[in-house]
Amino acid sequence: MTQAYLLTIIGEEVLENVIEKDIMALGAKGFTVSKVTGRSQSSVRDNPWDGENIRIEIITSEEICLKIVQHLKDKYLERYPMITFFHPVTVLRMQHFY
Amino acid sequence: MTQAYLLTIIGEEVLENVIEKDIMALGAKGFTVSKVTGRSQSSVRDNPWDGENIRIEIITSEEICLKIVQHLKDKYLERYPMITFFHPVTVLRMQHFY
Amino acid sequence: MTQAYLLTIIGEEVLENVIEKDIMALGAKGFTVSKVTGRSQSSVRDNPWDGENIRIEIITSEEICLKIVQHLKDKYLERYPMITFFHPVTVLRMQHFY
Amino acid sequence: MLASLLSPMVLAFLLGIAAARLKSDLKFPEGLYTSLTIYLLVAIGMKGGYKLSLATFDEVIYPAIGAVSLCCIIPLWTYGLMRKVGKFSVADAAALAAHYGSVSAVTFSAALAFHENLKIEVEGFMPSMLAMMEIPAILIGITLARINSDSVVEQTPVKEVARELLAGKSSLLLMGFLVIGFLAGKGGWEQVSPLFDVPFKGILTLFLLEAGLVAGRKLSDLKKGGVFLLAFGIIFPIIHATIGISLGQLAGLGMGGATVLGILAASASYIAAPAACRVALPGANPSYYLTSALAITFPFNIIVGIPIYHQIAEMIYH
Amino acid sequence: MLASLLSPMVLAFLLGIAAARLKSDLKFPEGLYTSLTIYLLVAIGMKGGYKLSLATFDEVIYPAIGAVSLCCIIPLWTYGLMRKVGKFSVADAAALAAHYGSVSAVTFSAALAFHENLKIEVEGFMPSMLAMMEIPAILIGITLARINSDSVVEQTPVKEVARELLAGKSSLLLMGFLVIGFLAGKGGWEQVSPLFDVPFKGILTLFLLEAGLVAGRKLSDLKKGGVFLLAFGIIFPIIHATIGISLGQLAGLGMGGATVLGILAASASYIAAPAACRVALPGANPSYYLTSALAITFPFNIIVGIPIYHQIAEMIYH
Amino acid sequence: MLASLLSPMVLAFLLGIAAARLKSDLKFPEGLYTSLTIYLLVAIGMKGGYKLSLATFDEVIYPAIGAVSLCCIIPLWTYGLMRKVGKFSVADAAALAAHYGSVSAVTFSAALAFHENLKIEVEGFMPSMLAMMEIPAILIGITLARINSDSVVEQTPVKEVARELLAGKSSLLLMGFLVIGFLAGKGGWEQVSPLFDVPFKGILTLFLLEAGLVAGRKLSDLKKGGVFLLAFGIIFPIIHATIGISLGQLAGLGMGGATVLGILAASASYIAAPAACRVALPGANPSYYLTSALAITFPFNIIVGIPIYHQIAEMIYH
Ligand SMILES: Nc1ncnc2c1ncn2[C@@H]1O[C@H](COP(=O)(O)O)[C@@H](O)[C@H]1O
Ligand SMILES: Nc1ncnc2c1ncn2[C@@H]1O[C@H](COP(=O)(O)O)[C@@H](O)[C@H]1O
Ligand SMILES: Nc1ncnc2c1ncn2[C@@H]1O[C@H](COP(=O)(O)O)[C@@H](O)[C@H]1O
Ligand code: NA
Ligand code: NA
Ligand code: NA
Repeated sequence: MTQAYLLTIIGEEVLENVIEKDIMALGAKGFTVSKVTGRSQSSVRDNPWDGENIRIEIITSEEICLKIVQHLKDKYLERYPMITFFHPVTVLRMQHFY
Repeated sequence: MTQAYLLTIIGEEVLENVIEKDIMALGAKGFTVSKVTGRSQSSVRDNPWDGENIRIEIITSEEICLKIVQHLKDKYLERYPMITFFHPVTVLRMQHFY
Repeated sequence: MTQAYLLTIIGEEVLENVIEKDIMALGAKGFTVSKVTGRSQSSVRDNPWDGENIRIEIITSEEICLKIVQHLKDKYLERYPMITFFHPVTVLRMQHFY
Repeated sequence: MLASLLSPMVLAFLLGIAAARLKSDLKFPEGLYTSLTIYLLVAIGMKGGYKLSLATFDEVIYPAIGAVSLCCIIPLWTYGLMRKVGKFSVADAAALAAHYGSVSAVTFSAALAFHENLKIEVEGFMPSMLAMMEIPAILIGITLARINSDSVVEQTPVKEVARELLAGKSSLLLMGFLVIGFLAGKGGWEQVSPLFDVPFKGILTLFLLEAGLVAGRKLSDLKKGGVFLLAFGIIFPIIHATIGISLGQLAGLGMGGATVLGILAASASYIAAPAACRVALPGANPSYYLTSALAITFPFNIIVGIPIYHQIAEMIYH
Repeated sequence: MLASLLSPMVLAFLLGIAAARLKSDLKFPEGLYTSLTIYLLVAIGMKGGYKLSLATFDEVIYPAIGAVSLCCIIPLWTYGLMRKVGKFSVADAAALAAHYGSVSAVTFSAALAFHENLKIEVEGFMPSMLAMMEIPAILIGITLARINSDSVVEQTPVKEVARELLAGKSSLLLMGFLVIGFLAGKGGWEQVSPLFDVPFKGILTLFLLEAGLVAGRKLSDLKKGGVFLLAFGIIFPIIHATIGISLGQLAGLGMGGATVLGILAASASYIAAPAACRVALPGANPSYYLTSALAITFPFNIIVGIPIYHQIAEMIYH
Repeated sequence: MLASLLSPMVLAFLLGIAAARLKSDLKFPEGLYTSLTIYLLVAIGMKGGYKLSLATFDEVIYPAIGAVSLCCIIPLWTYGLMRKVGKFSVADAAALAAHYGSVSAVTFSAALAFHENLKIEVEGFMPSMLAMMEIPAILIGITLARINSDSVVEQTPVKEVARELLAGKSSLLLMGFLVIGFLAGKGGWEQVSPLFDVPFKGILTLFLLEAGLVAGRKLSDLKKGGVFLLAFGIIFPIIHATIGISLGQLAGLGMGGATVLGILAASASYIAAPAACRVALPGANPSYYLTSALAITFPFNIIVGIPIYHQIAEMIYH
């Protein structure tokens, strides 16, 4: 059992494909996606007309996690409704993730 | 990058609107919702007849997190099938969350 | 408020029932399930033909968490596309969970 | 009676129960369940509204009075019985009163299909009775709980609960499309009847398959309800149906219409009432009201109740 | 006009708005919304393709030129107006131009249903106009933003954006099934018309109920758009419709076809344009374009616009 | 043959493949996919059961023996070939045997639609052959793996696997509605045929659009399967079809029925078999069995296989 990072990205559904391509290019070995809705002071994302959100979760090393976070910051965070956060988790079979 | 809290609430779908109103009133700046099902020793929540669950996730400060937890405890936890838990996460753009 | 563990399992939908039975037998008091899709270097699980994934989340004690992880390792991890990870969370009403 | 048992609707329901008992992995996607529900409510409402536009005030008013009386009285005696004889808590008794006083749109649909198969005419405005009978009993049940409980935890005023019920999806769709069907008239009805009328029984068949899946899973909960609830869930619908049929005859309905009124009285709500009770009566245990409504009364009505009520109506009318 | 207001489609839309205002818990499952959208696009495309196979090149070419001209010019003046008079940012003005230059398949469907009810003939190949008018304006809007903005953040080349739009679900389904309907001809059409033609208006009724739910929620955003957007969202469709009808007459369409062309010009996109703008113009604020397209122009067109444009066509043609 | 290629079903499948190649964002919601699957199985079963109620025992018994023989023999030689010539692992060979021995309900539906378009009669009880042919091969495949593998990791007894397969959603719906259709007879069939018969080809068109989307994405995996799998996925269906047609003739079926039996033999399962193999043969690599079943054999059958088998039947019968 090893320590890894679970990085979560919540953002617009329409960006799913580009984000996935980006994170794989930055070194992630896999990801898990779920459909979510959400609201914040600046966004209403809970119906198909306004659009809904996806949550992308990536288990990876601290280094790649920070690289992805930096990339999201540069490319998306200021321009799209999107949030991202991470925290350490314990994983099995670490070779699976980085 | 700052430390914040990710608070998760899992409870009955029919309560979605009231809980959302409550947490925004207590100072949360946004939330994310997903549909889930679940089971425990006292609840079967995995079909539309019994009703299903929602998971509400809120990223916020420790202070507001604890305030919401206290509120949930007073108003819902003893009376509805509901669980809540939280843990620290690292976030970007902290002004977004509190 | 007590410390507990949040254990997450991401794996194939078709295994949902057997995994649920296993974890309840190992002492979990409840669980929450959501539908997810995912991809890794060895699996494409984002359409109903290939099959999709489920995420099972269990809040439990460290001891039962480790017992479940060991069981997953023995029975599933090498043979099915599946990942599992855990981290500590703060919960209310600990008697609810173990 | 055998003919009724062999209708695709009833057989699909039985197949659903069997699948659940066999632990089949058959499961309807949640969106399909909700879509079928929306379809049934819209279709019932729209057709009922159109038929209502063809009826006269005099035809409708007495059945309406009968219908509303039924759903005001049923929760009262159900509550009393549950408290006194069943020894249930205030919240549980009130929830059961709400469920049995209210009505089931699917049982209603099955009743219409049953009569159509036997070519017995049913007054076209009966869906308006369904719409009227949905909410009052739920409000009465909730009010009973508040009056009788010293520890009223839920502070939402009854007025607010009433507003929520009226805007609740089942009554909104039913009443909304009653009005739409009424206003749109024949021309409107013909535009949408290929969707809302022609495939209706097929959709109902799918819905009952799903209902059977859930009812079958709930059968194992029967023991939680106990013998009392089992007896109640079968005997009371028969009593309610008999009263409903008699009231229907008094109100001038034909035998078909009266039987359907009886079936409405006999049926227990499974959309509006559970949702309202979760919010307004959290102290009530869903095992009781869902088990009895869904695993006892609903299957009983669908499988043997409807033909029995038809026999009772035959006796009353002839 | 009253007859149009009382169609099940319009009434369902109004019911949806009412439900949203009453804060009803009625909500369509996300899968149902997407399924209805797929159905409408497939059905429109398939029928249009079949009808196109019956038309001659000469009949179609002039209306096609008219249609494409319309959706190239509308975004240009919309952009200019938004920048000069509305004082909107480059991104917001470009997004509004894209939305109003493009078209709404649902408004189109409502227009067809309106004409069918009045038994006014509409050229069967009009869905091909819908298909042609969907994308150009969106590309023009995005190009306007790139030309006029010094800080072009989004580097995706316009060619790539065009490819994505063509492969985007709405145009892919519409154009794909136009081709399928064209190739499959009468034999093919008869195989699928029980699904894609017969229940069409019923499905449209359900879709408009859902559209009303969203439009009703957006009404509270109207003030965010301001008086200018409100006036624009009502006045410009009338102007666009008038131009469209006149062009349609010039191009040799009958009154029905010309009215539908006008309605296409008057309508604003709500599937393809928002999706494209989210990706290509993230700086544009959805409050502006979604509010005006969905909460102003769409309801206006559905409820009173279509009958008004019909009156205008009556005046132009007689 | 061209007529078959130009049917809306085949064209929709091709459009789906094209959309996938163009990386379109078109995607069916998961609930819609499951709903369409449920519809197809229920509709096939119900109609087949009704038709079976019209047939005599003598008509059905020989085709049934032929059908069951086919699906017992096909997995045996498929397994042998895969092990000896293909050099696949025990688990992979067994999984391929299970898939090719079992059948595809959608290919079956396409075959029925093909014959209907050509106005060639097909025995109405053929869906009961589909139902009988679904499960045996899967059990044989799994048993082969257990016998031949020293490291049998999966301990579930074959009896338990058989129970799970019988209660699995596809066979439960198919067999359940065969029985329902049989019992409900003509009266029952007429109640539900507006949903389960009339729009069937339209629904199939939508389903094949979705199937094309997935097949198109899988095309890029073709190389993973290698030339051997590609050849196998095309040549063996032709051989199986020829055997099936001959057996059908022997069993007294008309040309239409025999062709459909051949198509069943030629088709590979894509609902029941993959689900069962995931659980019972986790060591088998889905890239092999899903790629060959879904990206090779399925498209081949839908697009050119069915017309070819029809030609073969013409030759055998004339
Ligand atoms: N404080 C928060 N807690 C949880 N989720 C949030 C929070 N703020 C925003 N989100 C999610 O992130 C999405 C985009 O947020 P924003 O960038 O604030 O518009 C929202 O639609 C929510 O789903
Ligand atoms: N130990 C647990 N781990 C994860 N989720 C749980 C657990 N216990 C309960 N839940 C979730 O919380 C919901 C309400 O739980 P309860 O209040 O125990 O009936 C359940 O339906 C589950 O979705
Ligand atoms: N690095 C990762 N981060 C997040 N989810 C993952 C990761 N790797 C795999 N998964 C999820 O776990 C499933 C099974 O993974 P695998 O065993 O790698 O095929 C995938 O389909 C994903 O949903
Ligand atoms: Na009742
Ligand atoms: Na326009
Ligand atoms: Na086969």
